Parts: sequence; structure tokens; C-alpha cells
Amino acid sequence: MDTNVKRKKKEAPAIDIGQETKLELYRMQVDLRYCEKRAYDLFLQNLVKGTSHLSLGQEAIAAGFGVAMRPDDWTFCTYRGHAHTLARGASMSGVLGELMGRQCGLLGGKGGSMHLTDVAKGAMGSYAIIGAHLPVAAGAAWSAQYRGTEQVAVCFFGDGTTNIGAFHEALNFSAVWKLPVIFVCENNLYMEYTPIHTVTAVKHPAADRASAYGLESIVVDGNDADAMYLTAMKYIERARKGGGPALIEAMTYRHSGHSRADPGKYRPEGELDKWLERDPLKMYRERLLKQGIAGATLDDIEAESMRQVDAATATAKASPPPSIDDIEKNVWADGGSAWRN
Amino acid sequence: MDTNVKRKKKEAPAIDIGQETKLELYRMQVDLRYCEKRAYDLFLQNLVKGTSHLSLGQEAIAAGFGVAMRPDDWTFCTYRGHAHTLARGASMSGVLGELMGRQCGLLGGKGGSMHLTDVAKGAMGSYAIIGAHLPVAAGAAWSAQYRGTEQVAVCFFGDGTTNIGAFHEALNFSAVWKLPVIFVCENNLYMEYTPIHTVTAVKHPAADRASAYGLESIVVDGNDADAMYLTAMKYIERARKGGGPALIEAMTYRHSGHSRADPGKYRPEGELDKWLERDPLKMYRERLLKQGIAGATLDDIEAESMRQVDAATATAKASPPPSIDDIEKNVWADGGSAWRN
Amino acid sequence: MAELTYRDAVAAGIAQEMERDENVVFLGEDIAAAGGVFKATVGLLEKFGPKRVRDTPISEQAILGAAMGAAMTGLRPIAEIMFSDFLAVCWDLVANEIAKTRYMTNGQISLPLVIRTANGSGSRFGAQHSQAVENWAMAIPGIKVVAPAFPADVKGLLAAAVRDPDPVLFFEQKSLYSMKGEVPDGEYVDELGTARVLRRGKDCTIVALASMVHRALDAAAFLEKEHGISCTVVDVRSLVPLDTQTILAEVALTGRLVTVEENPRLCGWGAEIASIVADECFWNLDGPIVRITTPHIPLPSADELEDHAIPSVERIVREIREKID
Amino acid sequence: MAELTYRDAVAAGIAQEMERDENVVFLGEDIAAAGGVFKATVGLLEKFGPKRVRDTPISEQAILGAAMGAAMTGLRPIAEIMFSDFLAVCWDLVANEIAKTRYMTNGQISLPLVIRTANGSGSRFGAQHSQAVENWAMAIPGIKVVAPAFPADVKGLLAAAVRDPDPVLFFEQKSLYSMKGEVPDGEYVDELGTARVLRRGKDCTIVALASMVHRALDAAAFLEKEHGISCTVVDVRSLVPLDTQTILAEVALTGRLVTVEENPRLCGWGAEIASIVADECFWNLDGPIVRITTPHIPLPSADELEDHAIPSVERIVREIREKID
Ligand SMILES: Cc1ncc(C[n+]2csc(CCOP(=O)(O)OP(=O)(O)O)c2C)c(N)n1
Ligand SMILES: Cc1ncc(C[n+]2csc(CCOP(=O)(O)OP(=O)(O)O)c2C)c(N)n1
Ligand SMILES: [Mg+2]
Ligand SMILES: [Mg+2]
Repeated sequence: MDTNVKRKKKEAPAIDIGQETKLELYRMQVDLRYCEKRAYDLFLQNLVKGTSHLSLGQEAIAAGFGVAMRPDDWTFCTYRGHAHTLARGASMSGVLGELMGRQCGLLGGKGGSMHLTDVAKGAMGSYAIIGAHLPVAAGAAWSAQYRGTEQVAVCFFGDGTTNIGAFHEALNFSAVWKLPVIFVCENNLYMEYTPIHTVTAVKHPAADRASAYGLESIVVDGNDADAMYLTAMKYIERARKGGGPALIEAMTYRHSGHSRADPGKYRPEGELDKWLERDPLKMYRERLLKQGIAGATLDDIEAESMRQVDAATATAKASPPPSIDDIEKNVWADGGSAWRN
Repeated sequence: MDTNVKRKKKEAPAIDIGQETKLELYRMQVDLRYCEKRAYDLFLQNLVKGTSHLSLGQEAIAAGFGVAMRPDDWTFCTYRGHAHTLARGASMSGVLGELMGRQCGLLGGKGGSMHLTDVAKGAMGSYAIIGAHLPVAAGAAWSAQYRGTEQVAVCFFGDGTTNIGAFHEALNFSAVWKLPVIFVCENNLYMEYTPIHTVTAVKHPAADRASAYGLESIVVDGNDADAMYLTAMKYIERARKGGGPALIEAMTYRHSGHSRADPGKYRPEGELDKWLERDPLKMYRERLLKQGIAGATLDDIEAESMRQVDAATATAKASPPPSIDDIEKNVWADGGSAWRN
Repeated sequence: MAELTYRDAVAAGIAQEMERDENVVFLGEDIAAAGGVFKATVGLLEKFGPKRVRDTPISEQAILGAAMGAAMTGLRPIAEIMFSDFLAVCWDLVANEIAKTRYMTNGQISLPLVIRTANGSGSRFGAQHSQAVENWAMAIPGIKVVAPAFPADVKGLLAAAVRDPDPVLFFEQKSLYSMKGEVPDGEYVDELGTARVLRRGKDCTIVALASMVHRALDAAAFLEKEHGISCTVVDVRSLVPLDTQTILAEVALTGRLVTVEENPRLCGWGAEIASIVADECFWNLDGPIVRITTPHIPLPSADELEDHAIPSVERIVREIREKID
Repeated sequence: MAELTYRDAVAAGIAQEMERDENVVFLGEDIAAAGGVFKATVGLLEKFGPKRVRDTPISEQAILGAAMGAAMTGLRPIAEIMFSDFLAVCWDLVANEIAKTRYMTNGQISLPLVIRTANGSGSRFGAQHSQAVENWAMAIPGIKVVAPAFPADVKGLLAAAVRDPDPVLFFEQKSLYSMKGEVPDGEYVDELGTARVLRRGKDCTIVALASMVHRALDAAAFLEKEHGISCTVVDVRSLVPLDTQTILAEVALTGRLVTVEENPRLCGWGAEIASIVADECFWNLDGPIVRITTPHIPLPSADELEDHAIPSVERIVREIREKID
């Protein structure tokens, strides 16, 4: 991990978050990891069609927020959104089924891996055009503010997204209206194949721009689930109480390529290895053991997670492809797609 | 003028810019003022059709840059661009003629007041969609950089423009590519009718965002022609030598409404009066007199300017409206508009 | 019935819906304190307060994104994009997000929102402030498209748009803002997707939209009086949903179709209607389908040029005389 | 003649022009070091260096703005917009700036630039990465629009686009990138605005573009062999300028027109061609004009759904049998 960022990195405060929360954070990271690995396996078996964008290595961010959020809060994320959607409680079979284009998929096979959504769980969509969902998240936050519900919108996006116009508009808009929205930049050092530092005028693409919106500059270790959880709690609760938006930059790394087609050859030798040492799961497991949690407890969590992933895989595999009749459904609220009489 | 900005305002360094330049700055401000006033008169006579956006009160910015720029440098400006176009040497009859929709207009009546352009003079266009011309100016600067011509692109826009996406993209892009482009925000405190501070998360919409692009924060008194000229010289020459872009915020005020339809009633009582005291022309005239320049010299400049405006008005009035045959011309480089055979 | 301008009918329609449903909110540039640059929303801030009627920064993507996010979480926002030309700076939100989200999420997300925008020519504002871009919108699956020609339709269709559970792009015609007409008092809600037959003739069916409806009516009156050519005039009102049945029926009666479009020629809405008629009504056609459009050029600003570019009553008369007689 | 993929023909066309003219520069996201996400620009960075082949931030407005500013000051930029769906985020630059500037400035500003973009379906990428939006472009006056179906045309038309003094939007079909075909060696430049007749028949004229050309050819072969229906197939190649003469002549010969479009139905390019034929070729028509298009829906991602949405060989065969026979 880039050592220069320590300057700004908020160290996880020495608050004891309690064993229950810790186990919850571990469980969630394991779920996200195992399910994502399964997605990769299914892709190798040619069962995942289209594209898919894994977030292996980035689980601590999704988990930290997933545990911190209230059930009625809202998540907005990108094509790299499997983990964020699962972290809100969407079913694994719904996610894997969608990747495989099956009826049991969250979107019935219509949306595909880049658009995972589970409104009932507060997962308000995955957006595949860079930047577009930032203003949308602001809009949801506006609605919470308007109705006084104390709901918060959390919006995840990548480092590369900080250079597109919609980022700027959404940040200013949210700051001026003091909206309860948390913008979380997952800085994994790369756009698709291009290192972010080669195309960005500042070192920290998000944090170094916070002041342009009157916001605090926040860099956090995105591979540390405790740090992510505490950061999430702090700014979500502040937003809930009317304190306005936050922009958080979480430093992390993706273990695999940008998308299924990408072997990630553009990365300098040794970089991945360095980051594998900082694998969020590995680090968190070690920490919990050091804190005296029994290995067997963690083993159980892992085994249970694997069982769930297996069951979800079976469900998804057994699910039929969408029916051709579905094609014309749900363009409009009346359930159909008629544009003429 | 907002006194809090003094904190950052670069005071005009005590460099003697020489009498010739001073008279040139005065002459140019007078030309811009008189021609703009004439535009207003012609509008009252119902001779200017469509819309028009006067920059009465903002002349020191256009003049400062106009005098500082090399003839082969490029100007990009907005619908509020009469002054900037004239400041590059475009003919008054060309400008007034265009406002009146006459053949002698810079664009033969095709573009109208919001699109004044005089490529031969380096006035590379006036753009009427907020933000769009910032990346275009960056592109011209890229071309200068690529060909090693040491030309500089100067791009003018308003305070309101800093909240649109294209602003952000252009600034980052220019900074990363170290392009010879100067972005000049004319902060006249208002968008159309809405005060900029009500819709912007920071106090200085441009300067407070410079650091987001690794740039210096620069606020300058936009009603002081000397300050504008010196600032322009400094950053243009730096850009010319490969020092990259600058973002300059010039504090100013428009004496009239946003456009011809606007009486400006949304402005608090007394605000205009306060700014009329800081009228750039008035201030500059007084300064020159104090510095020992003869009143008669200034009177001559004014009289000559008025003669030119009168002559240009006569030319424009005498010019016929565009011929209907012109409608189909110049969509394509072959001079025509055929989209089919 | 009161006589209202097209402009005042906008404010009346919005006010009616805001009074009815407190989830209706309204945002845009200069729409609140200033009452809109076309003065079409004067009085709404005073009536409904700054919580419901909000001025925004110049951030069209944020405006539409905010409307979208609010709509999917229970509000019914009305967003103004000042000039329809500016839809280009937020086209992603319209075409890729708002229009597609219900379908992509298989119906999980509803977006009951309205985007109002001032469309079209006639003000000598030049190529970036005068476009008729209703055809851009019609080309996008998943968004409804409405363009009223009369003050009463403004109020009634705007109310219908606000109540509609789907996103609606509502084109107000700049050149009609000061037009006056009878508008029903009290609650008034029209129906989307319905065309209106404004006069019936036997020689040819003219299909028109927004400002072109008035020119078509004038042309039809002139043709009848001076040349004995009698025309049906259909006001399309809604491009999506499209009232194809009314159009096909009226073309079948006269055997001829003329469309009058303000959008530039290529891929205009008239082409779509022409293609439907040339397929489904072919055997009823007595002669070529004629499209009268603005030429396929950016719009010039000088009076003479702009007037010449947009289909005029004279041009409609001339083309119909040449091609239909 | 070498056999090249459609993908390699892109790089070959760009390389040919960059070698010829040092004012040709190339920019876009991931196009240089990575050779493009579709690997269509592999080798260009190595051959022409980082000054001429430049990776950009994810800033589509900046990319097109930069291309525009460079073009008006003497360069001939080629800009890549990775997926044509993303044109929506920079549509203002395309529709309001690049397309209109020559006209607005009465010819003062020339914009010799090319925007390349990957268009269309077939990759199961879903509604925001699979659109065929050539009709969006055709609707904008002031920009030329090209969409090749064969590797040779990719090289020849791309070269022509780079040399053209006007802005050109160049649609590369994603689903064709791996298709192979003969491509002339050495300098090869084709002509914009020319359609190509790929086979002649007597019963009906099929007009198609890009990927749909191949399906039209397969359908025509099948119809001839299995059903004795003989079709002309015209590859439009260029929507603007449009080779109307070739289309009208071919329709006149068969008396029937069928268009096959990948874009969603409303206001597709097929509607424009249908309207031209229904006007200028009406008396030669022996029956209704038929448009075969993707339905007017956002594109679904699952294999079965996507395949069913896009016009297939089977659907073309079926519709022609039903409607032309
Ligand atoms: C407007 C737009 N431009 C380009 C793309 C193509 N694209 C998809 S992902 C991506 C890289 C995004 O990088 P980042 O924001 O860092 O997110 P990460 O993939 O690293 O999570 C790009 C360029 C897109 N989807 N939308
Ligand atoms: C994208 C876009 N949105 C809105 C407008 C309408 N508009 C024209 S000028 C203006 C205000 C601009 O304010 P500012 O940037 O401060 O410039 P000023 O007019 O004060 O010089 C607005 C909102 C526009 N032309 N383009
Ligand atoms: Mg990244
Ligand atoms: Mg201003």
C-alpha cells in the first residue's frame, strides 16, 4: 500500500466495536469473498455470460458499510457491485442467477451483472455509466431529507470516476443542499487498465478534492474492515442527524483484472503480491485470532458461508433462462412496453 | 466588492507597465464600453434581435487579457462575449452587425450575438452552452503544445459555470497534460438571476477549487485593468514556456441584467451603486489622471472611440440582412449542406 | 373557463399537482426566486415554499439525477431543463438512466418524474438555444414524450404527466408561451397518448405537433378558402405513447399524409409516422407521403433566416398544392 | 490483399493515416498502453509514440472537447468513445458544438476530426453497453455518420473519414470485431456517402447497415434457396451523406423496400429511408414498406433475450415471407 497516504489516513480509533460486530464483519467479508470466487468459477465454466467485474480484495469496504448501514438506508453502486448488493442482504442465488442470466436472477436476466438491484433490501441499483449514479444517490438523499426519514444514501464508485463531470456536479449539489449522502471512492489504483495517477492532477483523486466542496479530506485503509466500519458509522450517523454529505477515499486493490476479459498484465511485477499480503480477509482473520476469538468460530463461519454459496449455485443452475415473453415486460409501470395503440 | 476576498487577492505588483500599455488598456476599455453601450441603444431601438448579454462593468478583464495576449493566441468565451471578441481586434461593425443580424456581421447573421467568432483575430468562438468551451480551449492548447508553437489558449467563463461537469473535466485534463491554457472565471456574483453563493459549496467558486487540480488559488480584482493585465502576463507567459494551465478568478460585477430581457430586480438595493463606484473605467481614468496623464489625452481616446462606434453603427445599419440563399451554406466544408445525393 | 397564456398554464398545471400531492416537488435553474427565465413558474415559490420549489446550481446532470433518485424513493419530482438544447449535457441521465432503469431492474424501480423543457425556435436565439429536439426523445425507449400546442393541453397534459407512473419528457414550445387560450378551471387532467383531430377534410391529412399545429391549421384554412383543398389536421400531442390508431384512421379517410415537423429533417418524428403509414396504411394511400420539416441544418439566428428555415404557413400551403393537388 | 479482422482493420486504418500525416493524433480511454478495451488499437502507441497516441482520464467531454479544439487549430484528431452508449455523457459536444460550429461561424471554423466508437449488441453487456445509436447521430445536422460492415470498409472508410474536412462519427460494430475479411494492402481510401449493392434480386430490396448487413445477406441467400424469393441487399455504409440515389434506384427495380435496423424502432434510420422512398419512389412501390428493427425497449442482457431482441436471420426471413411474398 502506498505509504505516503498515511499522512492523512485516519487510523481506526481504539473504540471496541464488540465481538458481535466483529464476527458480523468477518462473516460478511467471507460471504462476499466466497460468492465472488464462485462467480469467477462459474465464469470459467462458461456459465456467466456477458461481462463481470469482481471486487476480490475490496471486500472490507462493502462489509464495513454493509454492517454499519440501517436496513432502510440506500446503496448505489457500479458494475463492480456484486459485493455491495450482497452486503445489503440480497440473496446469493439472486446475484449468481443474474450473472448467469437465469430467471432467478435479481433482474430476471434482464439487467445482467452490471445492474444488480434489490430494492427491497435498499440496494438501489448498480450503474454502468461512469459517474451517473452519484447525482442519483444525491436525489435519494434529497427525498430522505424532504420527508424527514433520517435515511442515508451511500454511493460507491472507483478512483477513475472522480474525473468525470457528474462527480463534480453531484458533490457540489449535495454539499449545497446538505444532503444525507456518503460518497465512497474505492481507490484501487486503476481505471480499467490505466493507473489512476497518470490521468489525475492530484494524488488522492477524491480526498484531495473534498475541499472543493467544503468537505473534509478523508483517506481510510480500505482493506481494514474495522476502519471502514468506524468511518462508515461516523459519517452515516452525522448525515442522519442533518450534518450533510461526506466524501471518503478508501485505499484498496482488486486482486483480479478489471473485468472477465482482463488478465491484469499492466500491473508492475510484485504489486499484486504486496497487496495480497494485505488481503482484507487474511488480515481480519489474523486480527480476530489475536484478539482471542477461537479459530473454530471462524472456521464455522467459513463453512456456513461455503454451504450458502453452494446452495445458491445449485439454485441458480437449476433456474431456467428467462422466457422470451419477458422481453416486452416492464418498460412501463403497466408492465408492458407498448409505445402505440 | 466583497471585502473578505482580500485575504487572497493578489495585489497588483508595483511593476510599472509603462504609459503606452496603460493608454492601450484605457483605450480598450473605452472601446468595449462604448460599443457595448451602443449595442444596448440598438436594442432599445429594436434593431438587435434575439438575445444579448452585455458585459458593462466587466471590461477590465477583457482589456487586461486583450492587451496581454499575443496576436496568435486564442480566445474562447461565452455568450457574454462581445467584449472578449472585440478585445482581440474583431471589428465593431462585425460585432454590431451580427447582433443586428446583418450580412456584415462576423457570422453573416447565422450565429447571432451568442456565437461571435473571428478566427483571423484568434477569437475562436463564443459558446452558449455552459461549460462546453472549457474542454475545447484545452484542445486548442493541446494543439499548440503538440506543434510547439508557444501559443496560449485563454478561456473566459462565469462563476455559475464552475458547477457544471465540463468545468471539472477540462481542468483536470489540462492539468494532467500540462496544457498552455488559462481559465478565467469572471465572478460577477450571479448566474442568470440566482446569486452564486446560494448554489456553490465554497466561497470562491473557481479559486477554492484550484487545488483540486493541483493548481494555485488565484483571486484578482477584475475591475482593475492593471491587476488583470499583470495577472494575465504572468500566467500566459508561464504557460507559453511550458508551465501548464492556470485558473484565475476575477471578481467583478455586471452593471446590467443577465440578458436583454432582465431588469436585474433580484439584486439587493444598493449593491449596484456600490459597484458603480468601482466602475473599472472610472477607476482607471482617475488613476491615469493621478499618474499625470493629461485629461486631453484621455478625452481624445474617448472621442476617437465614439467615432469608431458611430462609424461601425452606420456600417451595420447600412448592411442588408443575410440572403435567404445563405441558409444552406457552410454546414460542410464544401460550402453546402447536402446530406444526400 | 379562464383565458390563460400557455406560460401561465404551466404554472397552473404545476400548482394544481403540488396542491394535490405533497410528494410533488420542483427543481431547476432560476425557477424559484426568479420564476423561471420564461416566467412560466412565477408564484410557485411563494405558494409552496423553498422546500418544495428549489433553485439549483448550473448542473443539469445533478438536476436530473436528483429527480431520478427522488422519484425512486417516493417523491414525484418535476425537473426543469431550461432549454431543450441543454438536454445534451444531461442526455446520459435521460437516455441511459431514467429511461432504462425500470426495465433493467425488471420493474423494481419506478420513476414517476417529469422533465419540463422549453423547446423550439422563433426567438432568434441561434443554433444552441432554438432546437426542436422532440425526436431525440422519441428515439429513446422507456420515456414518454409530450408536446402540447394549446394552453389547455399544457395544463391537462402536464397534470397527467405528473400523475403518470413513468418518466415523461414534457416539451413546452418557446414560441407559444405568450399564446392565449381557454383553460378549464379547477382540477383538470388530460390523457397521455391521445392525438386530437382539429379539423376534418377529404383531400389530405396533415399531422403536426406543438407550434406546427397552428401553422397547419392556418395553412388548412387558407387551402380550403383559396384553393378548395380540404385538409384534416391532427395534433399529435404525444409522441410516446403514440396514438397510431387516430393517425391511421385519418390518413385512411383522405388517402394522403403530410407531416409538419419543426425538428431538422433526418430521423424526425414525421419519418417514424411516415414509416408506420407506409406499412400499415399503404393500400389506402393515393399518393406519396410528404414530410415538411426544417432543413437538416443547425438553426441560423437572423430573423429572415430563422423564419425561412422553420416550416411556414406559406411553405405548407405551397408544398400541399404542389404535391397533393 | 491480406486477411484481417475488423478489429485489426481499425488499427491498420489509423496507422495508415498517422503515417501519412503527422497532424493526425489519437486519444481516448485505455487506447494507448492497453491497445483499447476491444484491442482495436494495439500497436499504435509503440509505432507512433505517446505524443500522438494518448490515454485520457474518464472524461468524455474533455476527450471530445480536446479533439474539437485541436481540430480547429490544425490537427486532425481521432477520438475514441469506448462504447457508443457513452456518447450520451458527451452528447453536448457532439450535437451542439462539433456538429454546429462550422455553420454557426459561417464557415470560419473547420473541424476535421473523427469520433470512433464501438456500437451495438451481441456481447450480453446489457442496456447501457449494447445500444445501436447510429440514429442518434443521423438526427444531428452537421456531422457525418459512417458504419462499416466489412474489414475492408473499416480501413477504407476510416481513412476517408480522417481525410474528410468535416467531423465524422464512425461506428464500429462490437459484434463484428473478430470477423475476418480481405483488406487491400498499402494505401487504401474509400469514399464516404456511397452505399454498396451486395446482391441483386427482383422481389424486394433489403437495406441494411453494419451487423445487419450480414444477416440480410444470409436471409437473402436462404430466401432464394428455400423459398424462391430473390432479394437485393444494399449495404448503406454511410448514413450521412446518404446515397439516396442507389437506394431509390434499387427499390425502383424490385418495387419493395425492407429495412433492417439494429437501433430500437422509433426514429431509427430505417424510418428516414422509408419516408424518402414513400415520397420519391411511391409510384414504383408494389406494396407496403417493411421495417425490421429491434423492438422499442432497452436491451436485455441474458443470451436468449438479447438474441431475440435483435433482428435475426430467421426474423428477416419470416417477415419477408409474410409481407413480401
Ligand atoms: C462514461 C463512461 N466512460 C467509460 C466507461 C468504461 N469504463 C468502465 S469501468 C471503467 C474504469 C472505471 O475505473 P474506476 O472508477 O476506478 O472503477 P473500478 O473499475 O476501478 O472499480 C471505465 C473507463 C464507462 N462505463 N462509462
Ligand atoms: C448547460 C447550460 N445550462 C444553462 C444555461 C442557461 N444559462 C445561460 S447563462 C446562465 C448563467 C451563467 O452564469 P455565469 O456562468 O455566472 O455567467 P454570467 O452569465 O454571469 O457571465 C445560464 C444558467 C446554459 N446556457 N447552458
Ligand atoms: Mg479503480
Ligand atoms: Mg456570473
